[in-house]
Amino acid sequence: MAGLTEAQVQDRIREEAKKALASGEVSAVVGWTSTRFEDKTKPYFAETEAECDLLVWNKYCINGTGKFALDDRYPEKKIAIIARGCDSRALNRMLRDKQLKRENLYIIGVVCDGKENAVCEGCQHKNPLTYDVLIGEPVEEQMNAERFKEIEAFEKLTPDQRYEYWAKQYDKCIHCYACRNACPACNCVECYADQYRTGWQGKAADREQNQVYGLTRAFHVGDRCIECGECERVCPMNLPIMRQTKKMLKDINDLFGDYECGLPDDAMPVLGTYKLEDPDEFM
Amino acid sequence: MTLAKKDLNKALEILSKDAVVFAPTFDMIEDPSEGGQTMGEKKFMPYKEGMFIALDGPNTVKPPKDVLFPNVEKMYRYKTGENAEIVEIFPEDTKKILFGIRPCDARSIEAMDKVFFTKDYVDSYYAKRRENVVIVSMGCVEPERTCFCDSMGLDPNNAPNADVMMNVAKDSVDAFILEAYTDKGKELLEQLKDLDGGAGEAKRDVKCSLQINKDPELDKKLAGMFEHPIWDKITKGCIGCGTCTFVCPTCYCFDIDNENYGAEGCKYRCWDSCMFSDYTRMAGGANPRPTKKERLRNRYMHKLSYFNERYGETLCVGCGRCVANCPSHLDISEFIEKATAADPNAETYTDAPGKEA
Amino acid sequence: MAVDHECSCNKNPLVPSLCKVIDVKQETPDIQTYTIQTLDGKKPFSPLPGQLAMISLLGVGEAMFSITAQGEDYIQSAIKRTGMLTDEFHQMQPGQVIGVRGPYGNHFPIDDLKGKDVLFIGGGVGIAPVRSMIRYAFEHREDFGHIDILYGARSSADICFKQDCLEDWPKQPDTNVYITTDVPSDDWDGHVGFVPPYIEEVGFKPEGKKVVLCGPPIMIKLGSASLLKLGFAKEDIITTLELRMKCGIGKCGRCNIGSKFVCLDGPVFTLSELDELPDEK
Amino acid sequence: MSIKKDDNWEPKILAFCCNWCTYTGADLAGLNRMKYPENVRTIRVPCSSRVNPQFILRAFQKGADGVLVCGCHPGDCHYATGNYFTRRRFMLMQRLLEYNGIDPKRFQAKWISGSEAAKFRDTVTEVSAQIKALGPNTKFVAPHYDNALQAKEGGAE
Repeated sequence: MAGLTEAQVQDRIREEAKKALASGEVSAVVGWTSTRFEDKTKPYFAETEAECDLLVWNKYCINGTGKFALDDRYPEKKIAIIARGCDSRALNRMLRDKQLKRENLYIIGVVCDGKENAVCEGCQHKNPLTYDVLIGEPVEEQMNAERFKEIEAFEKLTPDQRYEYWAKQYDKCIHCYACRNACPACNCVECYADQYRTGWQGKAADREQNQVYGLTRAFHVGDRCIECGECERVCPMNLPIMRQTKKMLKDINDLFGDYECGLPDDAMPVLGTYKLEDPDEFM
Repeated sequence: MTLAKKDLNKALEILSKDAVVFAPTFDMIEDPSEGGQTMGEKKFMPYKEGMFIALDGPNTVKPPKDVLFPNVEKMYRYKTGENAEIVEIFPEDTKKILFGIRPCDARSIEAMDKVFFTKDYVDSYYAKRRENVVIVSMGCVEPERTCFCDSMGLDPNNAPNADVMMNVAKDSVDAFILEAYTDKGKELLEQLKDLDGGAGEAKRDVKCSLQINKDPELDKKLAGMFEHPIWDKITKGCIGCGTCTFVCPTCYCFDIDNENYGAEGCKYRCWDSCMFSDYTRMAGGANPRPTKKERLRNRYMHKLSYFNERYGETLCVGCGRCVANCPSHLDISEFIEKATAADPNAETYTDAPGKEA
Repeated sequence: MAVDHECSCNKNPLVPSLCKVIDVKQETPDIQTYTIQTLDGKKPFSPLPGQLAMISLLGVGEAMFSITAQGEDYIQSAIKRTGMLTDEFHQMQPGQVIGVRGPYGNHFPIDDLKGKDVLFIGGGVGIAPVRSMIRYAFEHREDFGHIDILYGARSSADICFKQDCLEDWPKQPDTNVYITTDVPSDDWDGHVGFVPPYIEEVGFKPEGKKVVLCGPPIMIKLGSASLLKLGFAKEDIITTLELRMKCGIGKCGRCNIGSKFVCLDGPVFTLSELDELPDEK
Repeated sequence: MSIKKDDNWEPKILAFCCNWCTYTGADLAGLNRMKYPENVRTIRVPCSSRVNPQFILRAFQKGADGVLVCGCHPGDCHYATGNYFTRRRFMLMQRLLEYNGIDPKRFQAKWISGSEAAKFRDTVTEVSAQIKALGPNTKFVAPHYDNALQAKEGGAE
């Protein structure tokens, strides 16, 4: 890769993290640190200068960092987030949804070279889109011509095949809500699924309740999905969760024009707005 | 007795004549859009003819606990209104064999037995299922990199509470040595006597890949560390999902809820997770464990300290499932080491080397 | 304060038996007392003072409530309207069929209290569990020394068990009753102020006296601070706790404080016992 | 798996009708003694955009064979813009359900004004006939607990 080596980026991250903490405006820097396994890193809050030296940058930095900005919605100090392209889009998502204030964030953008994560192959935004300081030279972005390839293949099946497939997938779900907790679009103050006394979502992990959960979540985040793939990565039962949300995105692109989320513009989510000239099928 | 590897399916065939045999296998899911089947998760499934049995390799994602303590257990059905009534629902009365569960999972059943059978009340549903279950435990063949059961006081080669213990033979990788530990086990081996290849010696020299440094008195040490600053640090990366609790073989907490069908309904209990906000929230909104820090602390303390105090053993069996599946790659074994090394009276805590206050 | 629970090996402890509500009494705008009998008119079970019952409204849900009183053929529970389930409870009419299981938990240490002076302190609906002990004490009046009852409510309208607090208990021999409300009102000529300062104002003497205390968490906290200031020992202050409970038999996991389960080892603890437990209440 | 076709079978159809138009339209149809299939259950909603996608899912789970959402014509919304949101929402919902195996005829949306009693009758008649042709819905249906119990027998999963 042109520009900085992995080790150089890591040094720069530590340097910027220390600088941020030294400024006194930042309470912690969220990045990645090593684990006992070489091929795994974990999210890490560096709160002292010495802890900044534990931050790492390598191809296994796959956890999203953006969502941690929501841990404290009313912080006394800023929180610094080390953000790859997807993390910056996650932050944009939450800023757009008015869950975060920009002035509470200090974003250390890092140009990403793709990680050991399946979703990175189709990444359209390796450069952070929003940042206070940028590490690395911006690279040329690749449009992913196969963005909806998987969806198109799946659409070709018969309705019964599709239903059977999803029913079996939802049978596996264990209701751990990891997809929700990792998703930057799942940023409601209180999730409908936690308000189970209202009867929206039953607690049993059976097919019926899992279908409600799966489709409700897909529909709720479908028009705000930034395609970071965290939901699929975190799922312990390996459900193809993106196959639902991407279907929503595909239809949105087909019906309402080119659409991508998490960009630093003020575009409303598709379902939060309308156009008079929208197609009408209900006449 | 000695059982040749090639006779494994034959053996399960015999056993499944009068019992449901749960064995580790890979679940397949049809995905015609990607050209056929995709390999699903490894899990315990009822034996069907010709099923591939995966005794070696990594452990199942979900523990076998749902055979004894199902994800959803119907408790009773009821009618409301004028004709109100309550009718208890009993678990099915079929014999089940848990075949090839690892010693860590066998130990987890021992822990669940303590919970559901002791301390004044016997849980009828669990008891009913438990008496019908025969445990055939398989000694670890190749431990995963996340396995640390021997550091938690277990032997990956032997499960003392199993009905039958099964190991690879010392002199042949193509044979298993089966030994009955209980009467139930003897009965089971009796059924397989036609396949017996004679006496043999079991290979019992497997060691866990992860050797961790654990204070033997960690439970007592942790009891004094409730307010320790280490909790702030180690819980920061948690995203608050329930993965660790649902893949844990010893997590037994449940919730009770009902489902209505008009004027009838059914009360069921289902797995619950201490990592959810709803778990301890009371009517009116007060919550004694408001953030992930309190929740994760409670989970770790329960596994490593509270349970020792109440039932005299550690609840973590070192199976490594939570280590392998945590979305944030948090690691209870790492916590055990950190807590072992930590100064229980420290005012501050940092991960940075040489800076321990 | 451990207690032997009846062995329930022969009966499924998680399945309630059907009972009916024979009387509903509106105590305050948001508290109702229900008198509960089995369908054939018997007492569901005989709880000791301070024990709990799991009451379920079929099809809606179930929750743990303290048993505030009992008679020959009934038990009583006072329920405050705080959430969805209790809203539904407040819709109940006499004749309503409910499910009841129990009794659960330990009880007030009757043997320790016998022969001693007792100070009962209640705040809001927290008087409900305390009342079971007060009633026991009055039924066995000769076993106990001097009795003080201090009760605080938000306003005069919110005084629970008005007949008991204002009429019956003050008439009992060797008994003083102190009632206070948080806010003044035209129809209230009694004391106005919060419970903790009132405790200090009355200045109870700690010698030979045990305290039974229940109320909202903040009142328990500040109230016990006031008692400690007056010289009471932690062993002599007995309180009863409430956490979210589901099973009632120490299995489902959620009501733990440290290694203790409130539904099984509690709800009654002395302050010195609570000191041993993690601060997570 | 096949379902035996019962000729006397009548579908259960749930219609969410906007208070300001379709509900009045249905009323008018009744006043005019128009005949339409009685297998339609109407739920009055303040606006078609009040209908949460979860309502539709729940309707199928609880045994509806078809769901119909009816609102005012675009531009005529009592709250000015509600039905524009309905339009986007249910175009996507219909596709998502189809993607999950539900025939798009089982979930339809239509604009019917307060004066279009005949359109209400025709729509309901048509939808009813379409769903009758499709047969009972078997997808997303929650099993009754007795069945659930039997299905669970055999242990794990």
